Amino acid sequence: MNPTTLKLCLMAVLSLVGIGLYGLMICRNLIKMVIVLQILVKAAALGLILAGQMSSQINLGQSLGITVIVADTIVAVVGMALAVQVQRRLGTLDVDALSSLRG
Amino acid sequence: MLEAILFALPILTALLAGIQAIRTRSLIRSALWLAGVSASIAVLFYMLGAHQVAVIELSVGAGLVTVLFVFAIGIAGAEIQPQRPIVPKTLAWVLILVAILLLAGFALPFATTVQHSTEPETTSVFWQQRGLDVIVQVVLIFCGVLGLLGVLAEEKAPLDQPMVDEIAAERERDLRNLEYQSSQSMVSSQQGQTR
Amino acid sequence: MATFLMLLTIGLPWIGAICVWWIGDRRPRWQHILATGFSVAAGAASILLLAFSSSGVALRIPVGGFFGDFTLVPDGLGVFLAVIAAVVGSLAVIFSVDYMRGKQQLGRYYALILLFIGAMAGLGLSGSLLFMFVFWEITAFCSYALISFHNDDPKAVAGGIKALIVTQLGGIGLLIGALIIRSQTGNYQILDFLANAASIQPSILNLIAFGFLAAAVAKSAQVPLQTWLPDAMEAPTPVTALIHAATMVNAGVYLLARFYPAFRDVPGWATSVVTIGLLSGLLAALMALVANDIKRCLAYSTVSQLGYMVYAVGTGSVFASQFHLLSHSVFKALLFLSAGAVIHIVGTRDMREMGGLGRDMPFVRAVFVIGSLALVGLPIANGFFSKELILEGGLMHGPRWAYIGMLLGAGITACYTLRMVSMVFYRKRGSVKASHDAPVAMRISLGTLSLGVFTTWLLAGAFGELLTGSLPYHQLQTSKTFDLALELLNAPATWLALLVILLGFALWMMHKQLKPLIVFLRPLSRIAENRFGFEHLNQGVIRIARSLSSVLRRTQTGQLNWNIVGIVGGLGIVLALLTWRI
Amino acid sequence: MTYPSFLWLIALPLVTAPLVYLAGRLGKRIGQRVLAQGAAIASLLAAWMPFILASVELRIYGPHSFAAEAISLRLDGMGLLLAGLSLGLGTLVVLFSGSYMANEAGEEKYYAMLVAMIGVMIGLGCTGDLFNLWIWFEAMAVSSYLLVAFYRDQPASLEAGIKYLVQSAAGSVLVLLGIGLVLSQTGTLDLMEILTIAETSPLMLAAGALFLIGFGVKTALVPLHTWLPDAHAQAPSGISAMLSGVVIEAGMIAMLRSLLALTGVESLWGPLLMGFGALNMLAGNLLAFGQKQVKRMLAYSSLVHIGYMLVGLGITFYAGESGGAQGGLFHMLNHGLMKGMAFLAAGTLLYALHLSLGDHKPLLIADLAGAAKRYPIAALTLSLAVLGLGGLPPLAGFMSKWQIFVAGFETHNAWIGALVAFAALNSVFSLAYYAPLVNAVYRLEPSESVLSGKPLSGLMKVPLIVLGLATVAIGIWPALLDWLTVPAGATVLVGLGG
Repeated sequence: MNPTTLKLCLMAVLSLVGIGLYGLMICRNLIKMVIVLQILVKAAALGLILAGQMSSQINLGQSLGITVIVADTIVAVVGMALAVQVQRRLGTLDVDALSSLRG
Repeated sequence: MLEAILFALPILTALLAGIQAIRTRSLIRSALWLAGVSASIAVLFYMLGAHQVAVIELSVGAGLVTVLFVFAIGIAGAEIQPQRPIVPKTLAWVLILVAILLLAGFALPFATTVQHSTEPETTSVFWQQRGLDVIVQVVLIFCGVLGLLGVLAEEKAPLDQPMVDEIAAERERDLRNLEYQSSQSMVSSQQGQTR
Repeated sequence: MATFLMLLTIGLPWIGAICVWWIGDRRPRWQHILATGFSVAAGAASILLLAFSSSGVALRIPVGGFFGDFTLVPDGLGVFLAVIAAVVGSLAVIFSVDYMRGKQQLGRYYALILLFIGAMAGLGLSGSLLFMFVFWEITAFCSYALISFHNDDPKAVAGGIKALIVTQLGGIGLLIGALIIRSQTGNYQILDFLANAASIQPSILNLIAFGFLAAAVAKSAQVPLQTWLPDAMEAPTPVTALIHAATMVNAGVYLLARFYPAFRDVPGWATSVVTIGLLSGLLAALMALVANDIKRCLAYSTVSQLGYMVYAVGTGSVFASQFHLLSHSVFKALLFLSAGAVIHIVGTRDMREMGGLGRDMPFVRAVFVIGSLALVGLPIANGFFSKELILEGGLMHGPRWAYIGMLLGAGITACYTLRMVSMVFYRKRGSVKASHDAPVAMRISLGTLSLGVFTTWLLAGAFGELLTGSLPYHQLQTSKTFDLALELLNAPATWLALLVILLGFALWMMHKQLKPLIVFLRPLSRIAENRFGFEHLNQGVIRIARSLSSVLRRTQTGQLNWNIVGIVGGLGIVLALLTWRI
Repeated sequence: MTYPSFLWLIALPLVTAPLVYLAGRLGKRIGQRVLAQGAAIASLLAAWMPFILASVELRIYGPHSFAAEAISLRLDGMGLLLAGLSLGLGTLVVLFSGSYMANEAGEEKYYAMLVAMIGVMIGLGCTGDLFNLWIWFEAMAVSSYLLVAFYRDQPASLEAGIKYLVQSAAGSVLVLLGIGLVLSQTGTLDLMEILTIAETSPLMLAAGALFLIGFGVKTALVPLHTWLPDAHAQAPSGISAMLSGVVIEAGMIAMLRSLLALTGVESLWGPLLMGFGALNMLAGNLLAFGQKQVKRMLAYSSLVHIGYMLVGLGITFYAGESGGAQGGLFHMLNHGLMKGMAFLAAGTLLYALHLSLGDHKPLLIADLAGAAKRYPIAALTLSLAVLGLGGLPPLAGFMSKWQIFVAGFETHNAWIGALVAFAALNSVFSLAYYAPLVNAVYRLEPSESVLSGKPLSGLMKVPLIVLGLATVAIGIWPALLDWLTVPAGATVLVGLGG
């Protein structure tokens, strides 16, 4: 693989991670935070595929990528379920309202 | 160079979609932008030669997850949030820039393709060589499903409107209590300091 | 045999502790009987142990790589400490039968006292630094738990926690010393360390010496860590007598005496020890002069007397310090217990409310006066001989300025003792009255102890033999009791000291005429009442911890976004730290 | 083909977890609510058999691995230690939960998840493959989300659950990035191979940092710890015991395994671990100081103890002697026992004073006043636990701290000596918040909640007594656990090439 492309892809991974972490710091809606987590997971999966590509073991990379996608889908589903439950019990999804545990 | 430009297209769309997913105020739109990220990443996967993952990403990432999100938003209601973030935006920017630039500094200049022993041509890596991953994944799915059941299962009837109000009122009371307590503790700590 | 007796001395009280706890608070009679039985048995075992003292390791149990061997060594110093703990302990337990009658949670009370007695004996007998530290900490724990025995009283709780934390802070010195010794000599055996001390690098030996000194200062309530002892007076009085007068506070002096041969030549060590002893001896005596709470007054006096012992170690008179330790445990236990009898009967600790109590409780008055004689250091009482021995040693081997200070201390001691006796038992009648004299069990322990005041000095010769016979690294100068007494009575220093003591008496007698002097001393007494500012220091540390804590608790915002900031920030910091490795 | 017994040890809880769930459903239908608990107990007791066999095998054959195609599972000291800890504490927690969870909906899910979580943690300790480690780690996280947010009607519990989920998911993404970097450079995921192949390069440094932070979220290193007090305080008490006693330790084992594979790359991991250790001790103590809720205070004290473990492990990483790691792992075991005991004892009191009355208020220290009179066992074990955590001898916590300190001084390094002194100072400081708890418990005047509390069932006391005896026994005879800690310490050394 072309080194320029490689660096471009790596930059893409890092930027996506940056966007994701930024989103986690900025977003106040719980469901949106779960969405942002998914962006992070995409970045990680891309990173793994890229790693497979870099070490010329694309199938290994694919295998890891699939596992990550499936596993983190489960996490997202549980997260969504929790968010929905929060909405039901508290009537809001705002992070700020969800800060009774402090100090 | 041409290859780089070819790659840059899906990358740029992915980044743009990601930014939009964060910026938009509507939850539904945000979920749809996520699907956009997913789709462009799937294209990228394909270009990188990871064909199976590309398919899975399209079906699971762009398809299933989006549907689930839309479903969840439907249940929870597309609440519009106050715009002002809790963490100052500048702080978030600075932190992200520092962390990501440092990471890039560590990774980018030194990233090269390394030729290792070639792997078997079969596509059986997933099912056979990494079979244990699959088994653990099954455990994980079991836990996830059980978790979903546990969180959502309703033995009482789902909430009807009065109960929501009641809980909201309770929350109001709690919050007021909390504020009162924190102001009290502030006062007492100040008193402690002046003493 | 020695092994068996040692195990009995440590083990009997602990078994007793478990039994008393197990029996439960529904059968208080049995609790009294069991506690008395076990403590007296331990006392008997410890006395028998005196006959078997030797310098060798009597019991060795390997515990495992990092923990070395658990050893018991029945040498003179250790056996002596064990005897004091077990004997005074059993007397305190007997006293408690009356003192604690009808109180709640007796199981906890007796179990902790018995646990303490066993641990104190173990502290003396252990030949391994690690296990010495273990016993050291157990005694600190028991002291804490007993000080705050009346948990409903916030003052008692605060006092207990303060005692625990201050002694533990000092304990860090012992811990670090022990760890350094292990890293230098490869094991924790005290005997090995004393044998090889000269071969350890001086700078490291320095660290050990001052670490141990810190531990001793905290445990023996010496300046500047003395503030916990007055606050420890919230404990039930038998506990005070046992732990905060007769035994645990002696552990610091014991530690210094035990390791004196190793640290003797460390530059500055002996001077620091002398200085600390002098400061404690003088300042605490001044504080005793202005205290109005009878137990606090006695507590300051304890600090002051411990100062004498520390001073003695510093001037090289190890024997004198241990001899004074013996006398002091007897007469101070007596004083505390008789004060306890007074408090138990009249229900207050404030001396200003007392007065003229002597007529109602002649027995208590008699024993209290006997104890005071010894505290002041008048002839025939044991305190006289040991204190004179210390002063003589100080005159011969120590610096002159310190000797003068200690002599002055003797005068102040006389002054505050007389003040105490007159305020409580003589003077005109105060606002409280005593309904009866001390009951039987109290009389037994008070009587035994006052007998001890007149007799323990006769043991000087035997005690000296015990020490010289079993301590391979200490160079002690001892002689027969008779010679010792004769020598003391012939020494001019003794007469000088007695003169100073008489001056001290006179000072109190004329305190009404000495108005100008008192006016002159008033600022000093005010400072003394504030405990020379050490209390402020203490409070300051607590305040800083509290405000730091509240600042840090504000960072726990509970808002998820801020939590993520923590993660990203952490990543940034670690990466930034790693950049200089590229 | 023969399977080594540790495979059974991993598989048994994982296979029986669904059965536990089914038994619970069945029990619900026929009105036998204890069926789920019974099944869980049976499953864990059955797992003890392979555990004993595995420990015997480890002693006879030394560390041995089982290759499942490309992924190797490996039983070594560290894996056995984690297995022993999670199995031991897990069994006691299941015993304890009988009456604690009796009034809650969805017991069968609770027990099934608990059994699955134990199995997952055993697997996590035994894996020899970097990516496999991640997926076990993720499975552990997923299995604990529901357990944290088990009181799904309680807003506070949901709040704790979702915070926990978001933060650990963010952490796990960082781990994945690290795995990607390692894979791209070495071309392999096997930890042993990585150790031999890996060369010093900035990419590997970045990977190490990502592992440290990614796993550090679960291990609760200080700036990343914010989820911990919420999750530990809001979970049902049995789960608090598991989270604090085993789960964060499992996170630490995962971190160790990944960092050990990179020791050839960089020598800075040791000082970094020690630095985080010092930070954890200080911040944890300050945060726990002045805390009024019992469970929250205990949660913060977990931070402090993580600090001690990190110091011990950091010493070994730095100096290459096994003592520090052995001490750190010994402390891990002891912390599991003592913190487990503390949370269970606090849990019995919480149950008796609040929960059994249908009240989800947090347990305050003031509520405990005078508890000793009505609940002597719970009061005694709670006191024992906190005093042991504070490092008073002769309780287990003292011995492991001592061992860490000894190892620190063995290095003859002044900085490490100062760090040990700092750790000892923190140990004393911690008494400032542990001691008032003990005092409160033994007050004579009971609080209102104690007066109105319900009596306790006998079965709840059994785990407390077992843990209390263990704490004292280990304190008196620390060599009792050498069969677990010595091989575990040796494992760390193997990674360091010693």
